[in-house]
Amino acid sequence: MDTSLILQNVLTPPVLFFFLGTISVFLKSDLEIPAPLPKLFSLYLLLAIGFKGGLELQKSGMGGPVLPTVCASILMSLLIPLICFVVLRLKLNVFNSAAIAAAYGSISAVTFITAESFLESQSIPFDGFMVAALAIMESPAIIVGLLLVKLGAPKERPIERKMRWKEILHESMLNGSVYLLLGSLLIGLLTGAFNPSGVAKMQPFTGKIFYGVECFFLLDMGIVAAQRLPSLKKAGSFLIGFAVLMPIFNALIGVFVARALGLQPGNALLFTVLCASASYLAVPTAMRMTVPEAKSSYYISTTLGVTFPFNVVVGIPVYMGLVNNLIPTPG
Amino acid sequence: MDTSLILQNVLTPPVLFFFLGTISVFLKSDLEIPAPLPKLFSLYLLLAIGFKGGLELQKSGMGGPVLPTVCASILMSLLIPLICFVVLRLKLNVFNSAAIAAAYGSISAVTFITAESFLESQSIPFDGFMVAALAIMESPAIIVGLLLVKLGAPKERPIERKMRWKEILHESMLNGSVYLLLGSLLIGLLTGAFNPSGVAKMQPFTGKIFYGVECFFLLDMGIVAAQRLPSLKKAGSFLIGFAVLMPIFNALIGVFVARALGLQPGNALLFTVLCASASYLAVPTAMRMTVPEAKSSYYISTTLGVTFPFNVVVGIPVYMGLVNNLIPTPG
Amino acid sequence: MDTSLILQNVLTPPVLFFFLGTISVFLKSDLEIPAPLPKLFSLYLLLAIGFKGGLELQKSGMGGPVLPTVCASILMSLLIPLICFVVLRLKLNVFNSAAIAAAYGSISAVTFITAESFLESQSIPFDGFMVAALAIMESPAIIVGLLLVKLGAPKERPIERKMRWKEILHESMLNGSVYLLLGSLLIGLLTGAFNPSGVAKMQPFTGKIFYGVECFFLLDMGIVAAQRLPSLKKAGSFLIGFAVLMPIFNALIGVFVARALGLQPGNALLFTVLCASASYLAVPTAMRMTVPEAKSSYYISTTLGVTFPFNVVVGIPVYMGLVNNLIPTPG
Amino acid sequence: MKRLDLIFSERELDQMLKSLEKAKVPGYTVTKHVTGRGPERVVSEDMEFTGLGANAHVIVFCDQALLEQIKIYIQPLLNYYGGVAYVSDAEQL
Amino acid sequence: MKRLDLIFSERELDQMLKSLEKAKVPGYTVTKHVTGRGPERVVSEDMEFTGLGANAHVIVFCDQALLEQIKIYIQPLLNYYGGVAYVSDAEQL
Amino acid sequence: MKRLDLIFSERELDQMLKSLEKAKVPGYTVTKHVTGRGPERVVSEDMEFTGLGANAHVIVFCDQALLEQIKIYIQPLLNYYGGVAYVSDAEQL
Ligand SMILES: Nc1ncnc2c1ncn2[C@@H]1O[C@H](COP(=O)(O)O)[C@@H](O)[C@H]1O
Ligand SMILES: Nc1ncnc2c1ncn2[C@@H]1O[C@H](COP(=O)(O)O)[C@@H](O)[C@H]1O
Ligand SMILES: Nc1ncnc2c1ncn2[C@@H]1O[C@H](COP(=O)(O)O)[C@@H](O)[C@H]1O
Ligand code: NA
Ligand code: NA
Ligand code: NA
Repeated sequence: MDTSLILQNVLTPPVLFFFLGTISVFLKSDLEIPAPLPKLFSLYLLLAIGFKGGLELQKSGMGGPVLPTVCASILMSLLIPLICFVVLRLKLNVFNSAAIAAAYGSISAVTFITAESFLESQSIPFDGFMVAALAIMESPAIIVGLLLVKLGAPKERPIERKMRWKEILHESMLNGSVYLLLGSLLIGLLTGAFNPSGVAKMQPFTGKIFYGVECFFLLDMGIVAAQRLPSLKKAGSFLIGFAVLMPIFNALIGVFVARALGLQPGNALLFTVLCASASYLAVPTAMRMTVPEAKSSYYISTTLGVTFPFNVVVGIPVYMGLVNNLIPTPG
Repeated sequence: MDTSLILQNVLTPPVLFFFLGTISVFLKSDLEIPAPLPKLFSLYLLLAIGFKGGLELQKSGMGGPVLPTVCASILMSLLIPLICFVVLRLKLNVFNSAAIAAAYGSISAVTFITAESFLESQSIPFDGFMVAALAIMESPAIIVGLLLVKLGAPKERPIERKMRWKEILHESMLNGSVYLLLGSLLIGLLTGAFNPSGVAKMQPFTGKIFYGVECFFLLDMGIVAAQRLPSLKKAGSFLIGFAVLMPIFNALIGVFVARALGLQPGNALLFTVLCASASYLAVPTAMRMTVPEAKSSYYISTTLGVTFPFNVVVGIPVYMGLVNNLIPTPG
Repeated sequence: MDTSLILQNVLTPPVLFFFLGTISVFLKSDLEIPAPLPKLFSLYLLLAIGFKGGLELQKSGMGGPVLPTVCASILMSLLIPLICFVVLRLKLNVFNSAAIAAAYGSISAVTFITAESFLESQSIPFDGFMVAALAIMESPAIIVGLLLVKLGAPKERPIERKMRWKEILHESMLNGSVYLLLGSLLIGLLTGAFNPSGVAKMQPFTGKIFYGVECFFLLDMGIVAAQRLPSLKKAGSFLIGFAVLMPIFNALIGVFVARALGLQPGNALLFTVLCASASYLAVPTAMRMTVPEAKSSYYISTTLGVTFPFNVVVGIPVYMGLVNNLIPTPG
Repeated sequence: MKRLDLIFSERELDQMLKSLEKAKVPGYTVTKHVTGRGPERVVSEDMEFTGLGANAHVIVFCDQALLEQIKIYIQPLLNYYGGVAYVSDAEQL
Repeated sequence: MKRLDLIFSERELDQMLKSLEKAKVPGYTVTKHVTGRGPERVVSEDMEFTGLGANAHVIVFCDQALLEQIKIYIQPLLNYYGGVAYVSDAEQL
Repeated sequence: MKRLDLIFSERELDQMLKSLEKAKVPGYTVTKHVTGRGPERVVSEDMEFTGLGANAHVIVFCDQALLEQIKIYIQPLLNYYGGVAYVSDAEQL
């Protein structure tokens, strides 16, 4: 493991602000970013990465590695929850297992952004089309999760709780954050194609101040993540272990798939991070609606309280090390 | 009608984000921009257009077309509510007619901004002093509306509801959004005159990120406008028709006045848009205080649910077509 | 007194927006910046000045005037509350006197920022390390204030209200705004040292849009300050006089200390402003927790309702005049 | 003792509080940004957007005797602008 | 008259209001962003962050007779998703 | 059953909730950002600005028997920092 990479990652403003947030909770400072300010930041970040991704996608087109990568992304977001489910069933009931599995099959946009910032600070190039993979990986895992409930616990549910497919598709595809990301992607695409002057005028907002807002948001993420720790203790050591080891395992699969796809190192890292990250925005809302039997504290504490901090601080540089070691650099 | 202009308008980021918001409501996505974030955007936009308008006004001075345009603006904001009132009285009582008439006599700052963005994307020049017309057209219609109530329904009101003139002037001139716009205009003027270094330092905030915030706000406007539709159905087809045809009629008057004033095409469009747009910020608050008999769902649904979307999507390019056809280009 | 300096100060955007806010209250406009938007601005400003200060500190190092200035700052924040306490005891009880004294010993970050903007508009250079003095002066006065209560009213407090030192240190050092400022300072230092590319990427957020956000925030400060006036009347003329004269007196001490330290005019002004300003963010929260006997309306109305406006509008240019007259310019 | 619950548009909050002060209430508690539906009006969150404001919910704990007094002061406001007022029993803990 | 206090997750607010409308309540008042703890769940402010939303507190003033009707419509929702419902006496001012 | 309404400064919310937990309440509901006036203090929205925070309104539905217990735990807090506590009747729907 490349400890110098970890150190370099830790010394970037986003990660430092994340620590600042975490430490404030441990020291019982009353630093607080009151609602709905975190929502402002997360809406902004989704809008901005979507828009920028759309622009890049418009530039790059759908040729080259784009289509294979997107297909592989979908496959991964179907496969990972199945693996997670099998592991989780060792200790948890069907409902909790399915909900957590869905969260790990889906992705975390903020982890993705932090990985992009890491790549930039390392001057490693990456492609904008990876945002399409990000957008496309949000939903499928939700459907897998619900299928798992349907198949795994057919008798335990009273009749009125029968799945309504329309509702499920709705929750998975039209969740606010999925919708905003996809919509902004599309707008970016259209603007790039038809309104170049609009692109330049958006740039100060979606481009220039992005990094600062990211830092501000990570400050809040640090606070929120640290606040989840008490309910983690209740969840027990099995889940804590799961929340650290599963991302590493998923990342490993991710690296090999990235290698098979022939992705450049930067894109390979982003793909790996998508596999390793877990959703705490889109999935919890979908699960609350469709699997209310699952304990929300389980899937929120693992994803937000353990996996997110782990990925942002240690995971990203470690995965970079994996990419560097396992993928032969071209030329 | 120039459909290519409409298409070009539709493919700009502000209008695309507006659609994104509207569609989210139709698809029942749970995308939401929670209060008070929309307030943040609207305060920002008012502050920024005021400040920039003040700077421009300071540069241009009060000579040339400035004074005649401002005078014509005041006249229009007195005339339009009278015409609207006559039309509305065909179906509605005095209170509702007066309140809606006041809204259509006043203006919508966001429609104005979108028109400016449209002009910029078409590379058509326009002058900053039009912001003065914007600011000055907010209030007079409110007073006309209240006069109409006073004259039209003298006996229907119990004694304690008698108009207090002080209150009315207060509501019309010191409404938060009117006040902020006028105040920022004045600050822009003073800064431009006495503190040039302050101008440069404000520019990244009031200038650079403006377009992005506008898009963000239009996303919310799309949501809010679409949410008004159910209460529109209750309002009935007369009001829906009014909310589409009246702006066109007002725009027509506006174009001819602009022609008489000898305005350049860009300024002519902005003037026309001011005539065609209707207020959903300043006027509703004033009407709620002074004409509580009027149904707020009427004047909010028509202005916000129909006229605003119509103007932003179809109206602006159509009015541009009118300007191009009806005003002979100089030279 | 240099009235032209006062005029130049008054005609900068931050001060003009402050006036706009104040006047809106007097005219009873319903302009409102709803919670938690002011919190957003204040968090942003603290984060940004901390980060920028850290960068500058990293560049300048701890040599030259840095260490003496920091030491003098600590001394001033211990000395000033003692003087204030003696004056306040003439009319007020121990609890109120101690709480107000603590507020005047501590500092106001927004006053500091406004002074920086004033210096920039006058093209007078100043050093980033002064932010370290700002950060370091927030807390000591809180401890002095609590000591004064402990010593001054040992018998008036029931046993259960005995001071818990841990709690006091906690309140003084880990107050949200103190923590954010210090933390951002540290992050700025680390980023400057280890991640130069991060510095450039933060710049649009922490640097470029700063001035505009400052103006927006001062608009709100104007509203809040003016709203405090009614409760000021209850506080009486002694406190109003104190809130104007004490800052001037503290500024005078400050100028002489700055002269003794051999500070350049810009830094001298900032040091003086730190001495003259009073805290309305960190201190009130600490006092509410530890001296609930003190009337919060006293220490909020004086600092926010009188001293802050006085410093921002009149104080800063007057102190600049003092600096110019009392400190011999080098060379 | 009694508990009085008042719900009405935020835009009249200042006037209502002034009336309560005139009636010499011992105290009150205000929750803003409250939405709802009455017999005539729907107050939704986008009202805040247009500046109309949502509803305010005011609670007053006071003696039975004061209720009559309060009623005199606030009834005209409720009649003119709309809003509801309900009373329940309460006692200090 | 009666006062009904309903507290449940914001995510079910729309469904709950629809049920109340079906029961023909004369009106209701909604406070959002409310947090709390029940026998099983803690609803904290960071729930809003994840999009789950906090709790909503709905108050309905209505006649005793309507309560049975309301109960029929909302009990399934409370059972499925959780939440509490309490009734007290109230009278119009 | 009983309904307990507690209103006090947000800054003591954590302490208050801990005390309620010690008294083993079955649940509670919290509304923050509430303003008001008591016999001594006015709590306005600009309090939030200075970081003091506004008031919190805590509702507890519980059995009569628990009230004595709750009182023991929270009375010292109310005495030291201020705040009010009122009890009314309530029954489950
Ligand atoms: N029966 C009711 N129960 C609860 N809240 C009500 C009721 N009727 C009216 N309200 C509230 O009072 C506000 C104003 O009522 P109104 O002026 O009658 O529309 C409504 O927006 C509701 O928030
Ligand atoms: N005994 C109680 N007193 C006050 N509020 C309660 C009580 N029990 C539950 N609640 C509220 O109802 C919400 C949902 O309850 P539950 O579904 O049982 O977790 C909780 O988050 C609390 O806000
Ligand atoms: N009589 C009352 N009715 C309603 N709320 C009250 C009453 N008295 C006090 N309060 C609330 O309790 C808070 C704290 O009260 P106090 O500590 O007495 O100032 C006040 O800010 C009000 O929100
Ligand atoms: Na994943
Ligand atoms: Na108009
Ligand atoms: Na000071």
